[in-house]
Amino acid sequence: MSANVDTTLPLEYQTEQNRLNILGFWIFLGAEIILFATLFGVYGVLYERYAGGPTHKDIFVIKDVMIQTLLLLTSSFTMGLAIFEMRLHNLKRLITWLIITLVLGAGFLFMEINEFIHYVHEGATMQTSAFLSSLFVLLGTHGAHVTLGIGWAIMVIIQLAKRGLTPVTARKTFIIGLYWHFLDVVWIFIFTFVYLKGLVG
Amino acid sequence: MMGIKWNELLITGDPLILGSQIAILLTMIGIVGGITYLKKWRWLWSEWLTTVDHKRIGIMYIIAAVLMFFRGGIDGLMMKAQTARPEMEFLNAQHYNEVFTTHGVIMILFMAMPLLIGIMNVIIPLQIGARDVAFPQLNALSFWLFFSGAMLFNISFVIGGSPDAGWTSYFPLAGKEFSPSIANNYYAIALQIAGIGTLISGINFVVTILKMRTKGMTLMKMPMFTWTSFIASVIIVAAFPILTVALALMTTDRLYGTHFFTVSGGGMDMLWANLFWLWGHPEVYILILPAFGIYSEIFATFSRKSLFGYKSMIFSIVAIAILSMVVWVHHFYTMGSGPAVNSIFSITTMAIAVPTGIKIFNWLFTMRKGRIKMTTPMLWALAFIPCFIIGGVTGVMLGMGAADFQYHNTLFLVAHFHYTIIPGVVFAVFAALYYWWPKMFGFMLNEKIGKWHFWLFVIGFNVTFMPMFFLGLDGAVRRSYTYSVESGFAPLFLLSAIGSAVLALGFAAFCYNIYWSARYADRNISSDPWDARTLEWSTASPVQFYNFAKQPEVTTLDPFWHMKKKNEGLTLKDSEIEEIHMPSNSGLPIFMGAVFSVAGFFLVFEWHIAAVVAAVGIIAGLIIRSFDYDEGYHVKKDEIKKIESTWRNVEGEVHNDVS
Amino acid sequence: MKKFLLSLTALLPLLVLSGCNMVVFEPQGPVARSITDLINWSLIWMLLVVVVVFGLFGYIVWKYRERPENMEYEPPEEHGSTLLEIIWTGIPILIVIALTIPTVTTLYALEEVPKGYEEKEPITIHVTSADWKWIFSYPEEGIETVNYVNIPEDTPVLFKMTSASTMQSFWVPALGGQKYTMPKMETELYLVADNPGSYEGQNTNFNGRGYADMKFEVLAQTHEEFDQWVDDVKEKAPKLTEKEYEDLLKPTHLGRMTFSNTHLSWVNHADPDSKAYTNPELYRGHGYQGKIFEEEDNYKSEEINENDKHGHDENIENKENHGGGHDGH
Amino acid sequence: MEKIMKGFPLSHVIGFVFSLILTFGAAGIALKTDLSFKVIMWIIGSLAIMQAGIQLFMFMHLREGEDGKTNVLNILYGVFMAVVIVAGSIWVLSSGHAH
Ligand code: HEA
Ligand code: HEA
Ligand code: CUA
Ligand SMILES: [Cu+2]
Repeated sequence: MSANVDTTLPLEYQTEQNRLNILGFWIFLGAEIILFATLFGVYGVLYERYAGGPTHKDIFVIKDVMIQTLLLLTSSFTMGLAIFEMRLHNLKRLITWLIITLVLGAGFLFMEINEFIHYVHEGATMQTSAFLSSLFVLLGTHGAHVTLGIGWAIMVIIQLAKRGLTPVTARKTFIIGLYWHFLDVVWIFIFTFVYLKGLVG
Repeated sequence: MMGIKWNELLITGDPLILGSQIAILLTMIGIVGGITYLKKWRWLWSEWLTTVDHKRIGIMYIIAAVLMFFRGGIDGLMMKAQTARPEMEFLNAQHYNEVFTTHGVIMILFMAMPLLIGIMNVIIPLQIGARDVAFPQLNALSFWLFFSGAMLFNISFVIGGSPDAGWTSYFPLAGKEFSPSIANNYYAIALQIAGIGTLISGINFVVTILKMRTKGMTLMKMPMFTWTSFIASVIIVAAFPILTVALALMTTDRLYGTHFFTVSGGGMDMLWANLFWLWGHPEVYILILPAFGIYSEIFATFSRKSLFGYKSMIFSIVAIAILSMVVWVHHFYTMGSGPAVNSIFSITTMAIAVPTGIKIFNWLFTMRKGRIKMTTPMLWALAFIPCFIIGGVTGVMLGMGAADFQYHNTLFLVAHFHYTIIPGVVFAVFAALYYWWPKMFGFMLNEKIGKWHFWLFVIGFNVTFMPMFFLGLDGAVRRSYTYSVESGFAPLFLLSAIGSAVLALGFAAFCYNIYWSARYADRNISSDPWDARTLEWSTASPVQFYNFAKQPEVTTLDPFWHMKKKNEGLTLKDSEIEEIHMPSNSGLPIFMGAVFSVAGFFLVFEWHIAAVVAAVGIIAGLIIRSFDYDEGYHVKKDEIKKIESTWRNVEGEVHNDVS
Repeated sequence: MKKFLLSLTALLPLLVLSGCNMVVFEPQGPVARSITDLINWSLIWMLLVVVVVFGLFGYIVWKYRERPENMEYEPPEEHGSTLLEIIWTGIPILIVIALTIPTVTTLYALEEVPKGYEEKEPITIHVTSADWKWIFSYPEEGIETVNYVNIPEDTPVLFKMTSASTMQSFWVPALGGQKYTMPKMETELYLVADNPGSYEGQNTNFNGRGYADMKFEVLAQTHEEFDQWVDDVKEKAPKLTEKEYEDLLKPTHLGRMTFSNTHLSWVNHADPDSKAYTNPELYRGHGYQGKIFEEEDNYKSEEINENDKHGHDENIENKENHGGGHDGH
Repeated sequence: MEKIMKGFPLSHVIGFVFSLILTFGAAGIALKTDLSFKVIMWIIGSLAIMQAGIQLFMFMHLREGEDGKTNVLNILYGVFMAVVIVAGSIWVLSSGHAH
């Protein structure tokens, strides 16, 4: 609580409240791991229950998935660069990289929405079968997280622009960075255990 | 308008429910009228509704949870009345189903858990010598989300219909195919809202305990209640996301026609049971661990000895926490997963007896060579041991997969869990309230009425639930609203019903005690009336809003005990007083709670557009929060000096109300 | 305190002694007997735990209670004892092992034909649970019964169980443990009755309004009686038609019924690809009604759809409603 | 804390290159080889875990700060729970039942 400031540390770690928030966010990510694990578990249980509807092979398009993956991987990289610039106190470059990250993230979302539209055209909706219910909910939850992340990052960018780099804005930026990387980690598992597995098995 | 079926909205036609509807309306008018008359709105708003003070939030949790205890208790009494005689017609099947469903949900999620979280809120920052929790505003949000979930769940029986598929709400029964009324939407959505609040609480306590301990308090010098609450919070963080997902999938199944758990479309009913118990089993240990911590404090205090085997106590709670994650299948041995699965889960389940036993023996040896003072809190702790052992050993019997085929879903099981939850959690909460009451309110609960409360409740409890073991072994199943004369169950059911009346008298004695003590109890008491051992007793009663003028420094376990012995660290020099930084109040948490309940309500009724509109409020709240740069305020030295001198220099003798 | 302790300890032997007239302690077949043996074994150990801990508890609380005489006594500083910790970790571990071994062997044994009956030809009976009744099909004999099942004595019976609706649990406590019945899957349970006799069976897994009365009778007969009964049924009982069967699956209570064919010839609900026979409309009742989804793989004959449109209430015998809101569709 | 960084984000670039290699590697193994399903799943599963590790350590600086150890424990615990939930559910729900 007290403003126990330690200026030898990077901005985001300087105050006690910042350190609390960052640890709290890590614990929250622990909870997110479990949330996504549960969805993966559900998918793992239901993924062959097609109920006569379309199967993985009928609907997955590897090219689109690869593009989505590249977009998200790159955005995670640019987010890393943003934080890197933040530690060098380059506000302009920080904001530039953040915006590039968001554009990439928006591209990913655009692809995902297209993907869903494509599925529905193929007659694969959330109500068709247990497999599709679990697929849509798993992908949808990830997509919703990305959407939230974009909205949140925009708020942070506005604050950066208004207030410059302070311990508070730096902490917020750092935390959104963690969140973004985490979403990339989740995507890696979706890519592997949903798309690749579906196309192999 | 929007296809709302107005004529179905209110539940009509049942005198019991009509009575409650009128009672609710009158109570609300009464409360609003009363507050307006006394001109207390402003006070209520600025002192309580917008508070971020952990002690006040804790007290609000406790008040709300005790009200829920009433509601759940009356449900319990109704069930006991209905089964008192064979073929009674007090409740019909539908009504009975709603009653046990709401009883189970309310007791576990809206009574036991919030009561414990309330106590954790009040006590933990004090025990670790901190000024507040890590995230005071989130703490308020947790409370308001819990409250909004609880209220949403509670209005179900007057508007729209109560959930009726059991607190476990197994599919396919709980799905739209077999429960088309919106009643079960309440279950999915109200629990979701409250569950998010609990998850936030869990994170808050993990960070608070890890990072906010006062100087010198290493992990291995933490009071046992703080330890158990810490581990319980870790379990919350690990288990509640599972509930979140399970409820979300239930919601999409019921509202949007997906096929996770349905009969058709490839859904799998067993998956719900699996997810529910993946959360549900850890949940019962989330309840029991803080309760174990409360007992540890009380045994040590009233035996005038430090806790025996502190390290092995910590080892055992960690072991319980890990094991609690890998036993969930013992709730559905009968689902046919085969002997290999059942064997493994039988072993993990029975293994929990070992760390729990370690705790029991350590408590016994804490008392050995002590000087056991029979105060009301201590009586609860003492009664806990034999009663809980009965619950525990019957739990081990249930844990033996093959034997469970004969106990499952019978009253034997019902007896088991009331024998673990009531002695384990309810006794602990009573003990904690008697014990910490002076810390919270500055006066003590009456010991004599407390003993009435104790004896009536404990005897009533045993008479109510002991017969159920025998009924279960004789083939009486749970959740059955009636039984035949020929079954021969009648005498034991009657005995059990009589017991529940005694139990209710005990609870009434408790309520009377609060009333009596609030009016007549001595206000001039010491800040350490029990001669206790931990830091919360080193500051004023009731605790001043900043907790400690100077954060204490700790060198041993039971720090306050040793400070008292050495007579150091208790006084406060003027030079030690510094300005204190405190967080400001905020109206945002209660606003969020309100928006969540409105959005939740619309979603329950499947008015999707309205729900989306209300959800905009949630987003607005998040944005406001993001731009909120309120840094709190500083308490001036003079003010601290004034507050400290009022409680430190009490004129004359203070009275300890201990007999 | 003492009074309370006494009353508790007085109750406990009762748990064991009065065991003699509780159904779980009066097994009527080898399957139930093996479970009862296991339960008795566990009771011995649990009693030991209870006696030791209660004894220790009573002794300590009595000896070290505060009295006017010992107010001067200051308890010693004491932190623990490794030896004691080892003892009270070790002994419970041994007890748990003593419980685990027979639990595991019994768990495996319950999945097989009971010991000593391997030679006897088992008979297979299909169990289909519906809301709120039990349907028994004898595929070999080609007969079907509702709410009662006759079995030959001293013969292993393999119940192949499934559900046409919600999740239910098949339990005949005198003969053995229970197991769930679930739609689109099959669970198996072996039971044997030592002697002729009538045993009560019931659903233990809550499944809605009619749950309390979802009971059936198991009648164990001598071989001659059983064969005679089968012949009688084949000769005299009517045939079940698909249409009647659909009616039967509606949420109702029914008395006993007997047919000289089985519904397995047109549907086995255990088959994962079988149609679902659910009738959400018939479950509309209490409270505000939500949206119901039409499923493509849900089987409904024209007629049932017709029925639903006007007052389905006649279909539901014993329909208990407390209060309003069931006119809204 | 990490070494004071010069002008070039080396660890990020390395991490990015690795993650590209792992992604294309996994896709290649899954789609262009004819190993058995099990083998492929084991390989691409391990690659996914490696890549998650890269994100955690090279981008998220898991061990950084005064709570580095706590963070590592927290993530390990999360992973343990994830394994229990996923493997446990699949095992429990697919064993036994005679379908
Ligand atoms: C606070 C709550 C709480 C607690 C602490 C427990 C504790 C335990 N429970 Fe209980 N349980 C519930 C709440 C709780 N339970 C609820 C609510 C349900 C039912 C839900 C529903 O279906 O609606 C349930 C159901 C339940 C089942 C499911 C039965 C069924 O559905 O058929 C099982 C089965 O294994 C079980 C086992 C156990 C075990 C082994 C313990 C152990 O932790 C007990 C350990 C304690 C001891 C053993 C006593 C002390 C030890 C010693 C003195 C050492 C020596 C002892 C030995 C070596 C034996 N419980
Ligand atoms: C924390 C958990 C908790 C607690 C404390 C209780 C407490 C009680 N429960 Fe419990 N119960 C559950 C959790 C709990 N229960 C759960 C999870 C289920 C399973 C639900 C399901 O099957 O889905 C269950 C099921 C259950 C059943 C089984 C229903 C069935 O299967 O048929 C019964 C039946 O007797 C019962 C009874 C009681 C009683 C009599 C109490 C008593 O202890 C209550 C005592 C409290 C009071 C009596 C308070 C009210 C007091 C008054 C009104 C006095 C008047 C006061 C004044 C005038 C000031 N409960
Ligand atoms: Cu139930 Cu397979
Ligand atoms: Cu459990």
